[in-house]
Amino acid sequence: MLLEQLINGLTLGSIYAIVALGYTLVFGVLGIINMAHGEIFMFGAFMGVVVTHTLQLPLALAFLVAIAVTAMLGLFLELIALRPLRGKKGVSHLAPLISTIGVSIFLENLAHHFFGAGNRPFNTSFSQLSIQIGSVTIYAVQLVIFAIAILLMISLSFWLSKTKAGKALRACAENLEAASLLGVNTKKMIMLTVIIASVIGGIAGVLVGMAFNSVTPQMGLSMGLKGLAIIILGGMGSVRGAMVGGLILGLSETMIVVFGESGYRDAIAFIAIIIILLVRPQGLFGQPVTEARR
Amino acid sequence: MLAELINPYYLQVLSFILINIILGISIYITLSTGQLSLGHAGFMGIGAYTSAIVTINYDLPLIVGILLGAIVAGLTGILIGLPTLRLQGVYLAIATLGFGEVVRVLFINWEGMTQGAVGISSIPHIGRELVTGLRDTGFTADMIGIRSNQLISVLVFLILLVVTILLISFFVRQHRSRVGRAFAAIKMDESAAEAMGINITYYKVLAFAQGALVAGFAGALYAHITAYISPSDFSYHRAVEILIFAVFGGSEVIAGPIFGAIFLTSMPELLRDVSEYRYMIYGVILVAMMAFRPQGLIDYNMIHKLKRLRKKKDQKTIDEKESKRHDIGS
Amino acid sequence: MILEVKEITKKFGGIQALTDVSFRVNQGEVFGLIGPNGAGKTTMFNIITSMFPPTTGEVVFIKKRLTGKKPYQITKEGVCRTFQNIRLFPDMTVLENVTVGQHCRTSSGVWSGVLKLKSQRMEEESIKRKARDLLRLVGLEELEDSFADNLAYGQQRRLEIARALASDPKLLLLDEPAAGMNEKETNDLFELIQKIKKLNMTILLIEHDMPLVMKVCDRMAVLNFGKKIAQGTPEEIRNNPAVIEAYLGREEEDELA
Amino acid sequence: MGNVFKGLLAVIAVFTLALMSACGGNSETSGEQSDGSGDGTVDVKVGVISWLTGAGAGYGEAITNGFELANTEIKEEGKVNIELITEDSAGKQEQALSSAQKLMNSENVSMILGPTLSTEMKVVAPEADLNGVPIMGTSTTASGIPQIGDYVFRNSIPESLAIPAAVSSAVEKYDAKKVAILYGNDDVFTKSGYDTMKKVAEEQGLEVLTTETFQKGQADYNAQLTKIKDTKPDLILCSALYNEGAVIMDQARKMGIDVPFVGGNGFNSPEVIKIAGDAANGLIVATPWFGGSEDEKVQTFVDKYKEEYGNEPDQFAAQAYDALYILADAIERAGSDDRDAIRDALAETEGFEGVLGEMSFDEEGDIVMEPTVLTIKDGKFQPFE
Repeated sequence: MLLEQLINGLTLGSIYAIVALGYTLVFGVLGIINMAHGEIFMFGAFMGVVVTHTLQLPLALAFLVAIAVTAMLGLFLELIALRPLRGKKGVSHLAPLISTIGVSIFLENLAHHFFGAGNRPFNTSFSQLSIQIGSVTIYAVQLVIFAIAILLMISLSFWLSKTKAGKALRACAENLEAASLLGVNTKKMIMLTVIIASVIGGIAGVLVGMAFNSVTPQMGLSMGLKGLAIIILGGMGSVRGAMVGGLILGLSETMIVVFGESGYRDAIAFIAIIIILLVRPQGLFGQPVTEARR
Repeated sequence: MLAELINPYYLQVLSFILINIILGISIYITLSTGQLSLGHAGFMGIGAYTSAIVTINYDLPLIVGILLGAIVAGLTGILIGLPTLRLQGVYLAIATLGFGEVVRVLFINWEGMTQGAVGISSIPHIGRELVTGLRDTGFTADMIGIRSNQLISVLVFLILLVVTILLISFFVRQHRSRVGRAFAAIKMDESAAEAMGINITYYKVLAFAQGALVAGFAGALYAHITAYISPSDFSYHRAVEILIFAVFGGSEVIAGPIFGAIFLTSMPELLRDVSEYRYMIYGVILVAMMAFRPQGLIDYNMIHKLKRLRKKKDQKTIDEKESKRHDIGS
Repeated sequence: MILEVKEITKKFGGIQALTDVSFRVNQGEVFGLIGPNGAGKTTMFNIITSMFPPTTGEVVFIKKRLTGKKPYQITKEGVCRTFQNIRLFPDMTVLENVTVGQHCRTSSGVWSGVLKLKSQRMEEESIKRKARDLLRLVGLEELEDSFADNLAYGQQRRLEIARALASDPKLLLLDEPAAGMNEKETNDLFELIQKIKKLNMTILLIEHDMPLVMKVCDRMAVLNFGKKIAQGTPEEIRNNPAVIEAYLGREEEDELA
Repeated sequence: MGNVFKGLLAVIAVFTLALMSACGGNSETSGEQSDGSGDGTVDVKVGVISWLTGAGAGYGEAITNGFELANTEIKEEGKVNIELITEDSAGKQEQALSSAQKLMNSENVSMILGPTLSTEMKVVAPEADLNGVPIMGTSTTASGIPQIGDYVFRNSIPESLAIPAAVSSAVEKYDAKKVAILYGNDDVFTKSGYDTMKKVAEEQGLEVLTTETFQKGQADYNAQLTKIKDTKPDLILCSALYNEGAVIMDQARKMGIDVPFVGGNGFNSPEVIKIAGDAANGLIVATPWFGGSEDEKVQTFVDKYKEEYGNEPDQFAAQAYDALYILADAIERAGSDDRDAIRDALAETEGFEGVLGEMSFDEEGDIVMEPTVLTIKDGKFQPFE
């Protein structure tokens, strides 16, 4: 049983990690916590429902549609909620946080109107595929999720450190003004960041739909808060931190069910937030804030 | 005559508006030192649960329960505020969000005290308790020609009104005192404030605790007006709703959150069609305010201009009087 | 001797911003701290006011160790500063800015403020009176109701000085008060500093405007690349070869103008 | 600032006065009673509080449809003339309470139907009871509601009635001895359901192998289900709303858990089959409402409802439909729109035949009826035998 639970934990953790990657990317470059990320994730999941269930089209198409729609949402998020605040005099650093909270409420209720409050099924034959090893059943979906999580992390790390666009992005993360002086088109890079982060969220949405067959407008909030907890745990802006933090949270949520109080499962993430912020505010893999930046 | 004038429906709506004004004030105080809290629903819940539990289980008088609720929430505010003060900006916001959720999960799981998700019902109602108390002294609603439910609504409304006015005047006076100037200085420039000799830790914890105390107070009042509370009343959505009062109305001057609470609470009541899109509108408000008027509708400038306008007017009337006197004299 | 800076060293990561810097400031004098950009002057101010701690070394003010204290405690001890990049409270009026400066010399708390006790009302009266006096001193008495944000640049500089004076400092730290000022404003500033000096105050001054420095300072220290390269009267500094070297090496920046 | 503050006070004062005088116009004194028009029909104003906007608007719609359909029929019969005045609560306690005050004081209704949620009911009912306005819930199943006061009724069967029926039928049929319990601990309905389950399991001498919880918005139940699977129960008692319940069954079946699930009333919805498909087979619930029944009354109702609103009536529509008939019956017996007379007549309701079956109120005002135990078999709800 423990082995099965381990697999459950890893699957959940991988999904958390993918969601957290989107947060960490935006924070790393813009220094902003995108509170609407969970809702963009939720829209990705609903796109999967619309394609596979309502329109009865193949799963691959669901990914494409989800990517397209979440990319659009990312674009709108940047244009409507983030860009107008950038570089404006007298705007506090809390403004983007509040603004993205606004977007998240809007999207959640938009989903209520479009899709209703209820749970939507997500039927694909793919989610039935499984392999039996001894007494343990492993589903193809679980393997796919794990693989995608690893793949995303590796390609994101590679892209950031090796490609020209990635380097430009990191330059933006270091210092927006300096990057712009060095000839980096920061506007474009920021937009790219937000869109990539949103697309990652969208992919995660489809994966969750596949794995758990459960899609509701409320899922964005709970997943979003978990993702938030993870980047704080792993360190804001750290790709590795998002991955490790995701797995830690997924495994510990599973283990608390195994060993005791499933009622406190939701609280783990938040207790983790508070403890880590007090003990090690930069997170497990984050850079401590240097004094000079005060 | 009186019986026809008093309609419990309108008084009920006004009572909820007043509670929301108090909640708006609570977030305003925290914001007035530049700290964003997403945990005010948690403080509100602590106030509500504390007061409900002590009045039901230990038979304490309502007023003691409500004050105790506020105090426990305020103490929690200090406990949370002290360590989290090292955190700045978004980190503080996220930590308080985490706090709010932990509080909610605690209400759900601590069944012995809170009865879990089922919630606490039959909480003593401020108005009903008062009317019962009055009856013992021989005073009944018929004596002034109204029904007892009218009397209840009137009493609840009046108590809330008095309490709200006291709170507003408390914080208006504080704002104009040395403490208020310290708050404002910290909000505008923390390091400059510290360089000017302001103990920022003390004032930030003070503001945080005051905000928590007032939120807890509002929560306790809420519990004794609805007579029923459950953990879902104090969720993340409530925290955001409280925040919107200040973001929309304005967080620079106390009139801001008050206006925000009045407008946003009465809006769905006045325009029932709006109710359907209420939360979408909230979302749009947050985004639009940040883009176009991050300080909220009512800000320093507006107040300043109003003040000047009035000064001018006063000046004018004085001038007119002067000239009149001259006319008479000549 | 009012201030003693003892062997201060400050490292930021790998960068050595200050190395073993020591100097003493005497009661009642205007002491200049000069040097090319990036020499570590503002870092020295930040260490004196404890905005951040030194890596090694200590600062002593009238026999009390300042190092390790919090910035607000240092203000209370009697050291107050202005900022290179003006940091007024933008949404407060001119008068309010100066009243905030008196924070550490006043005491009324939440309750006395809310209940408007007699002591509090009297305190408020005296705060206002003193603030207006200071505004008159710096020549801003006409503008007390304007928002600090709306003042002209030179006025903001003077307001910052008034705000710092409001905390009754024994030692006033001025960080490039003449930066961005035209000739007339600089002259006014010179007169203001003279007036302040007459109030029996000691001034530690960072300034790039050499004519002003030479005119106003009694003594000065010169920093270059985080090290003190010279100290003395304006006359001594003017003729110090190390100083000439340091400045001539960067003549294109016109530092000695 | 001082002037601003005074200005603010003035605004509040004006606001209050305006609202107070606004109500002066339309409030009627409560003493006035209309004993109906001369031809023997009784005119009654009935207030409805329902969740019509927001996340749960679907419930409110079904409920108000049920009321309207019943009201058209009752009007045709011509014995009582009910005017329904509907208010939206948006699922929020504050708004429900304001709505109730409006209905009781501005509209001067004789009776209130609703609100939709038990949480709202717990806030509204004490106020109605205090004002002497009878109030009947049609969808409020949490425990303790009719006990709030003499004027509080409900015709929706509580979980304390539904769950024991379902559990005992299932235990009998499968000869179950060991059960596992899974419930949502952050929701008032599912938590009440769990309390009943625990009690029933004790009473029936069942061994509870493990008790697991989940929370709203959770998508992954694998951890809890793996643990449950490992204990090898004969039955799984699952107190969940159908949204979560369907997903739980789906994940359980995938995992290879094939024992039957016993659920509460909240689990009972055709949506379960829509969401979970074949995985829904083996769900056992007890419900007041079975649309597939051959009873003639039921079939006419289903046909009429379908014709009017285009979809099958669910239990919320059916309960609302019956509630208005029960009320009409009581009003007819009371013979006036007097609140107390209606309350007394309601309390005397005995053996009323509706689409849900035979209904009575006990002395507390709670419904007394036999729930039907249903199971999902071959992708359809069928009577459980």
